[in-house]
Amino acid sequence: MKTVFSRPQALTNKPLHYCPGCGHGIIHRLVAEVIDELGIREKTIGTCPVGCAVVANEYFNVDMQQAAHGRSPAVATGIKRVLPDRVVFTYQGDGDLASIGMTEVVHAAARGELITTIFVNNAIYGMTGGQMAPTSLLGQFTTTTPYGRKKELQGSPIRVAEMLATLEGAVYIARMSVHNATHVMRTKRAIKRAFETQLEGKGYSLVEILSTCPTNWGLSPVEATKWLADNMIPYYPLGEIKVAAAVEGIN
Amino acid sequence: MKTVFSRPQALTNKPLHYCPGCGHGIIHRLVAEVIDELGIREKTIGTCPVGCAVVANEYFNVDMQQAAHGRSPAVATGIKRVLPDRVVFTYQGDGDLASIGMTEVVHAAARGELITTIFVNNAIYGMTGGQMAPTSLLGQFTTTTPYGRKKELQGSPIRVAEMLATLEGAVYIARMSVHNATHVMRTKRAIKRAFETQLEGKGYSLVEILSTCPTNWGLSPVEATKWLADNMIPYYPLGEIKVAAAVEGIN
Amino acid sequence: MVRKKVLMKGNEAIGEAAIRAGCQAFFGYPITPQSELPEYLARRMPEVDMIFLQAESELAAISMVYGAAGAGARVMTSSSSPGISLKQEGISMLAGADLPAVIVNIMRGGPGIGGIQPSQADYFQATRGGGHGDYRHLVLAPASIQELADLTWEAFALADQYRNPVLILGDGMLGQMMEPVLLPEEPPPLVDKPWATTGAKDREHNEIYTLHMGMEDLEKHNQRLAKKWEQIAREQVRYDKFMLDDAEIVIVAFGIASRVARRAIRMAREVGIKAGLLRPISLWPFPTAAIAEVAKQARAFLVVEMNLGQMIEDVRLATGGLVPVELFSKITIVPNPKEILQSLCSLARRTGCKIDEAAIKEESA
Amino acid sequence: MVRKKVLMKGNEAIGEAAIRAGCQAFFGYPITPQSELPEYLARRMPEVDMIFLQAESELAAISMVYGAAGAGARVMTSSSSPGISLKQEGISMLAGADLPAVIVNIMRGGPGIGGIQPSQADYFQATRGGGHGDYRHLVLAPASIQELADLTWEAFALADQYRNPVLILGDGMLGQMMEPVLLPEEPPPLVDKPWATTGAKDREHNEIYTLHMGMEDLEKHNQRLAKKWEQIAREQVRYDKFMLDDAEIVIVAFGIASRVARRAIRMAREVGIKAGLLRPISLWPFPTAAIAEVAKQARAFLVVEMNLGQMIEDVRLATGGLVPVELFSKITIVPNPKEILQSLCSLARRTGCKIDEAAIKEESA
Amino acid sequence: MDKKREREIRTLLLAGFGGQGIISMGQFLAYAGMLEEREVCFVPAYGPEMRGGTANCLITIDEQQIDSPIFEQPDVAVVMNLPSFNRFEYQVRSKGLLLVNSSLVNQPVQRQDIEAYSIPVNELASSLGNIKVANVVMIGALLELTGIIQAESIIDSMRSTFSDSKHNLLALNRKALEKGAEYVRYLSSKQRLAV
Amino acid sequence: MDKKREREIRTLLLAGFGGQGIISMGQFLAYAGMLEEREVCFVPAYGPEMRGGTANCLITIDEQQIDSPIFEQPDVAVVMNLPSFNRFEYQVRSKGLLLVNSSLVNQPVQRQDIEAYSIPVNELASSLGNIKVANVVMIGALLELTGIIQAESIIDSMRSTFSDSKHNLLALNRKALEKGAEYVRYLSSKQRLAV
Amino acid sequence: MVEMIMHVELCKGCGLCQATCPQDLLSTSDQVNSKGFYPVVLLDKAKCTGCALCARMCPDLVIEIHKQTA
Amino acid sequence: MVEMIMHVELCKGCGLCQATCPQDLLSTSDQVNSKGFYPVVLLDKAKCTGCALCARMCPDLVIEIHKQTA
Ligand SMILES: Cc1ncc(C[n+]2csc(CCOP(=O)(O)OP(=O)(O)O)c2C)c(N)n1
Ligand SMILES: Cc1ncc(C[n+]2csc(CCOP(=O)(O)OP(=O)(O)O)c2C)c(N)n1
Ligand code: SF4
Ligand code: SF4
Ligand code: SF4
Ligand code: SF4
Ligand code: SF4
Ligand code: SF4
Ligand SMILES: [Mg+2]
Ligand SMILES: [Mg+2]
Repeated sequence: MKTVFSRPQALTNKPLHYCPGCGHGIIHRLVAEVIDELGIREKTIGTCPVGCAVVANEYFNVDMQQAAHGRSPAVATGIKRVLPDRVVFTYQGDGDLASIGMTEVVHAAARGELITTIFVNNAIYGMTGGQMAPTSLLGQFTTTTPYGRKKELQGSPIRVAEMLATLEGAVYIARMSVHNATHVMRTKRAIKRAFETQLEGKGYSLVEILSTCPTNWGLSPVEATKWLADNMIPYYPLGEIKVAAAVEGIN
Repeated sequence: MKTVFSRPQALTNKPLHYCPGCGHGIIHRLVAEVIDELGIREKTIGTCPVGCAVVANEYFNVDMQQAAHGRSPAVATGIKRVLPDRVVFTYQGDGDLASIGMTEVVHAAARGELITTIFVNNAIYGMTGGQMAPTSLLGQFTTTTPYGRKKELQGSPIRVAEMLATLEGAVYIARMSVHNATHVMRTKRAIKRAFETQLEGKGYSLVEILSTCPTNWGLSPVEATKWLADNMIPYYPLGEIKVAAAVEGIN
Repeated sequence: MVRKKVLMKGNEAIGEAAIRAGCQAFFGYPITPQSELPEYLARRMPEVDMIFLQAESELAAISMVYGAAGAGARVMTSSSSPGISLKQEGISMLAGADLPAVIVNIMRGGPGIGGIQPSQADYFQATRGGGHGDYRHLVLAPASIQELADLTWEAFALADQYRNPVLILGDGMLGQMMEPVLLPEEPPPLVDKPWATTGAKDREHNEIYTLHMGMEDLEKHNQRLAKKWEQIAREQVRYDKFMLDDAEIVIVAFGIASRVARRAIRMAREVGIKAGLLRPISLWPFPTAAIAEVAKQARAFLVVEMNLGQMIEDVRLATGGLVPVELFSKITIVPNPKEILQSLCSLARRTGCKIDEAAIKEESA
Repeated sequence: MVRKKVLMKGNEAIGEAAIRAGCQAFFGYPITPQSELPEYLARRMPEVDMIFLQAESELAAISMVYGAAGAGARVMTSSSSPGISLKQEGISMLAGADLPAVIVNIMRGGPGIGGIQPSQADYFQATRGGGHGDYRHLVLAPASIQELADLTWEAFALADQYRNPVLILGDGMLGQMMEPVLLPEEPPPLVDKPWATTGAKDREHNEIYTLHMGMEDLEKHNQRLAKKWEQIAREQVRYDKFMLDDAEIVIVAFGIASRVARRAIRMAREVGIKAGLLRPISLWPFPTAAIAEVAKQARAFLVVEMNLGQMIEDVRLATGGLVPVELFSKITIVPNPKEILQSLCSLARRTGCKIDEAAIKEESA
Repeated sequence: MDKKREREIRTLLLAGFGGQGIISMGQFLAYAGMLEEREVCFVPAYGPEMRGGTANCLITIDEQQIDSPIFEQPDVAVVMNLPSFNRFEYQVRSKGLLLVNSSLVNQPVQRQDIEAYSIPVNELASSLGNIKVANVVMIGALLELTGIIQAESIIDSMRSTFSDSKHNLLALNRKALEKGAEYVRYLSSKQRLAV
Repeated sequence: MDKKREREIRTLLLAGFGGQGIISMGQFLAYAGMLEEREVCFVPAYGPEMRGGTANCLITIDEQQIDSPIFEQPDVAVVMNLPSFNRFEYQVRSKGLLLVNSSLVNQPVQRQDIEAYSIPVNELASSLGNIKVANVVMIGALLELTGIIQAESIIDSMRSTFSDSKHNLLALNRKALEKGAEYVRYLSSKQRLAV
Repeated sequence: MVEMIMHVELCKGCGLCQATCPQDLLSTSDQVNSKGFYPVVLLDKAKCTGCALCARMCPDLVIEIHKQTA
Repeated sequence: MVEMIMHVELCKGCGLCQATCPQDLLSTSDQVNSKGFYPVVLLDKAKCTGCALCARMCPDLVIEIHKQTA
């Protein structure tokens, strides 16, 4: 018998608490699969965001630290600087990374910190019940944009990947999506490349992943994947946004 | 007698405390001249950074607020939102804006906040005695990079103008310099355009100004202008980095 | 029009009371268990042509408050414990710049991320100033939704009156629970703000600042602020008494804990214990004199708080060693009246207070 | 090799002592009057193959400390008052996650931007926890450069011993002044950190966390932490006595203020006043018992602090109303021995302490 | 109906899972109490455990000022699903009242010192053509058994809180209240009362 | 020289403007005191007022543990420029000592209750070929007048703190110390002592 | 031969697998699991190609797939 | 005719004006001002074109320039 698909080693057996159909579950699994495939489970340390994934420490079967809201890149920097031969990643939501934690991610990227960020962009604050995120789309209804997000009042959503790509220290920046199986597989390849970028000491790497929050979007999980494809992808183009020359050889 | 050049109305009579040859003095004057020329002295409100310009409230003859370190764009947002018909500007150093205050400037820009930022990039922390700024150049000696700034340790300097230009709400972004009289005049034109962008309600505007800190660079004022031209300009290209379509008509 | 009671959630009552107090702008960042407040205002502020803005962080929110307050607006922010920690530098700035603003802390359990259950563990932070430097701000601790609304309204008035930030301190349960409330109608009178940065038209330019370079300048500035705080301390002490007239044991408790304490006191009275409650409404200024007065007659104090014992220091400072002051502490669990009753019984026995042991037996039978 | 004294600036002595205490990483952000500390370490840490990193802010610095501490390193950060306010959420995180770390606050005047003159106005913040939730950390207050070095060294040992943050609290003058110092040589013994996140090799994965979802979980967690802090409070009280044996008036002062107080006491002795000094070295835990003991014999206390009166609360809590406790307060000015002497004289007269009025006359003649 | 117990009923606990209308059931009761000029207090359990999990809330309705908004042993517990039944059966105070949604709970009540009623509210609601009013059916039963609130006050509270577009639902809700009341009248005519 | 006063000298204030070597003058004194196994304490005035403005520092040298690192009325004040002279002339304690850099201060000392010396240290230093050692010349004068520290200890302190490349400057500094001492010896042979 | 193991107790009935299966082989059970969700079921084992697309979309690691090695 | 007013008390002697003047008309005084700086002086009034480049570079608003209207 050959195992085609099973629970990765880098996840614990704990059932996930995420809502039905939530993208976090898929993304957790992808990160764990990559860790398994690279054989780095025993030398990987991750950070949890404040957000729905705050208890990711219970799911990832690697050493984990919960960071204060938005500070994951700084926490990861602290870890990586004292343990330079370990693999360090941050797992962050769009509120965590693009709102309160913007300074930290920009500076980790600018420093070319040898860490990898998994950035889950679900265009909303999931954990706190559906408030606007910096990545919420224009017109999107959230509990803090009850009349729809308006450019004049709340400004336009931030394209994090493109913004960070302007920094020299950020050498691998990709935007992927988990709304269907094909893109799930692409996302996994990007995550792998990001970790490899770190393993080869090239610089900072980040994969932005468009993900669903069926609960706070008020949609069924299947509708949510469609909403993502129809609304998010046009504003957030997918692909490898930046592959610095140094990284091009990898993979 | 026609006055060719005299102290602008928008400056008080208080002598500036800046070190001999410091760029802050020139930039203060330019901002004041623009305020005078636009006839907006009585409806302009500015914010002081924490940095050498912390007491700019004593120099600008307009209403001023001292903001906490890095928070000027948020303070300015607070002012502008409650007084939408006033002209609001922030005056910030590179430590203030690009280090501790990165989140606030990115978000003010992303929101397209109708404020103008005068961003004084002197590649160093002036007030605190010459520590590294996020904009310090590779190889630059500062009190916290006594062996020279190294890419592997401290990362590469951040090009703030280019980074912010990726944001939709930022509609006028320029980088200028005050190392010689020609550029001083160009800088003034850019500052004026930035204020006009605000006056016409187009969006967020920012002028990054390369400036000197003779004291902490350990150079004479004249040497400092040369150092700026030789070292900073090659890394920080001058010009109007972004003029959104909406702004193109202006001036 | 007859004013009618409405049933409201605590967080929403704060929001509506703020609007009726003439709040012109709200800047905040979501956090459980107070997100209903920004959410409510996100809906309501545009309806009344006022500003609601979700800030990028608590640091930004408090700085927006600073800017708007400096520009003369009535302004508010809210958060819960970790978010309030992030606002400490900003609160110190507001206090140092004599700026009026209303800050709401709907506390949850800590330290760190902690949890989202109700707690009162930010008492020290609120009353001693978690930020740097000497500064004080009013701390108002409501115990019902009605009081939440009333004190929110008053907070705006007090902030303007003294040019000082005012903190509303509630816990997660107060934020989430619903009670009938009669909402305020008229805003507190507007006060002149000639110091505000509104544009230097027909006057000298105004400056809002907290830097005082010279040693003597800063000293003088601090002494002036100290005078203001002394005045507030004289004028704004608030507290409530319950069954204190003949009380041998005095419970001191605020907020939600005081509600449970009232219940425990009624139960205690049924078993012959003369218990009463002194409920501080202003935590700063603390009702020190009132407690000192009560201490003359009481045999013992029981401080009931949802933390490891913080307000107890203020009670001890007020009683000055006259009578034993004991602690009943839960940290992130709203205490149970029965447990408090047990503590009261034990304390009554140990301090020779009246107690009807027969009734207790009967009760537990 | 004979250990030799060197003349060092306070800020640099902290840096060198940290290196000798085996500090593996420093993360900080510049701020006057402590920037010489990061600057010193920027030079020295690379020489000893250790990490110096200038963080993008105080928030980032304390979070880097959290990460590195969680990964098992001996780690330090430093700042001055406004920057320490910004670290409050992070300090609460460290305490909640049982992480050892050393934090230095070289205080300046506040509130807000304030000034850069020395001050002791962050006493409340330091001892009560400016951050949210119940937590405690050791607060060590040196009064000389030698003690600055010694206590820095010890701070690392204590942080590891208790898995708790330790704060060194000094003022701007201590940071800037120079005195001879004998530097520590050997680092405190390394302790095992099986909980550290170093990679889950040959063991279960480790987790550093502060979220405790369930109400009971969080309560239990807090109770466990409380036990630890009670233990520290029992084991780590430090203070110094000066001319206390026959003292009728006891000055309580810490840090630089205590140095000036000593001088005032010598002057007071010359005019027949039996004055003495109790100098808390650990501000938390506070030497409550020692002060209570002294209070039995003293006629009056004078608390000398460079703030509006903060430590005085702890002194009053310790003396429990037994004797008058008065305040001598400067906020951002190091007090002058003569002024303190005047306060001592006045207090002595009012409390019927011995005083040689003739000598005073002579002195002022 | 025991008039003495009626006076004693101040505290109610409602529990079930999210989506069963537990919170709105509680809010209608509190609102109606307010309309009757009584003192009321409503406390939801909040937090992450709400997500897809159980929902419950506490209501106090009293003639005098309400002290503690929480209580450990409610006078009445209404349990709308099995986990709630398991969790709360033993919390009701002795001689208190337990209402069980027997459509989802098929276990017998063990306690002998309380009064318990099993009411198949899902089926009863379905019989009205809308399973969503199962919670209202339960309120109807509760009011009939305790008299704590007038049914009409519940309708008034709905009128005050429903948006205009939902006002046409008032008739259905009135029927649901009546259905619940009717069922317990039928029950009490036949069911053993375990007091 | 009055031996009694010598023993009484514990506290020194040095003042001038930035660039005159005020701070290093103070540090050499403190360092030398340490080498002589005395208790020493050095306090710089810091902050923005330093920028281009005045620089000053306080030094205490004592046989016993030093209490207060600051003091209001120094036993000795050394003023290197006019603003410092104006600011500090009246701070020196009665019967204390005031050393004035007469190269930059051309005002007469008003106080009669102190001992004052005017020393043209800039010219004296120039005569050695290096105006930068004006501060060291002043130390020389100070040591000669007070005996508070051995001149050789100052040289030792320089040896310990100078980088290797600057060790060749030690001879010049020794000469500067001697120059200052010589000048006050010459002065005291002729100048009125206003004690 | 494809062997599919369904950890039904983990299934939240989100339907993402179902929407993904190219063979349309997945359906929802009419029996709730212990968490109160209607878990997914494989309708026709024989038709399953073992492509694992369903598993890749599943956020809850419900689906495990093994193949008989030829 | 160009009239140049020098607010010498504001001058910090930084030399930026001097380095800028296309006519090389500016020099440093040998007398310190009250702040201790050696202020700038205009050497040859007649040659000054009033181009104001010096003033534009001056950080301290020392230089004021007026021109005789023709
Ligand atoms: C300092 C602080 N501020 C705010 C919060 C409240 N909070 C918790 S999660 C969150 C945002 C979560 O959104 P996101 O990062 O997008 O993650 P998601 O839940 O969507 O995965 C916020 C604001 C907090 N816990 N701490
Ligand atoms: C919260 C806080 N952190 C740090 C400081 C110390 N500080 C004052 S100014 C400054 C940086 C100034 O550099 P920059 O913004 O580049 O301005 P410049 O002085 O160069 O014009 C710093 C870190 C402070 N005052 N407050
Ligand atoms: S709230 Fe949204 S992001 Fe959070 S677990 Fe549920 S679906 Fe996922
Ligand atoms: S330190 Fe630098 S930036 Fe600050 S005033 Fe002096 S020259 Fe200007
Ligand atoms: S493995 Fe492929 S064919 Fe089989 S059920 Fe899953 S998606 Fe369908
Ligand atoms: S995707 Fe997973 S959780 Fe969702 S229905 Fe399918 S098996 Fe169940
Ligand atoms: S105005 Fe022009 S020509 Fe005249 S001095 Fe200035 S720079 Fe020279
Ligand atoms: S530029 Fe201004 S300050 Fe500098 S030397 Fe010329 S006049 Fe003086
Ligand atoms: Mg999100
Ligand atoms: Mg700078």
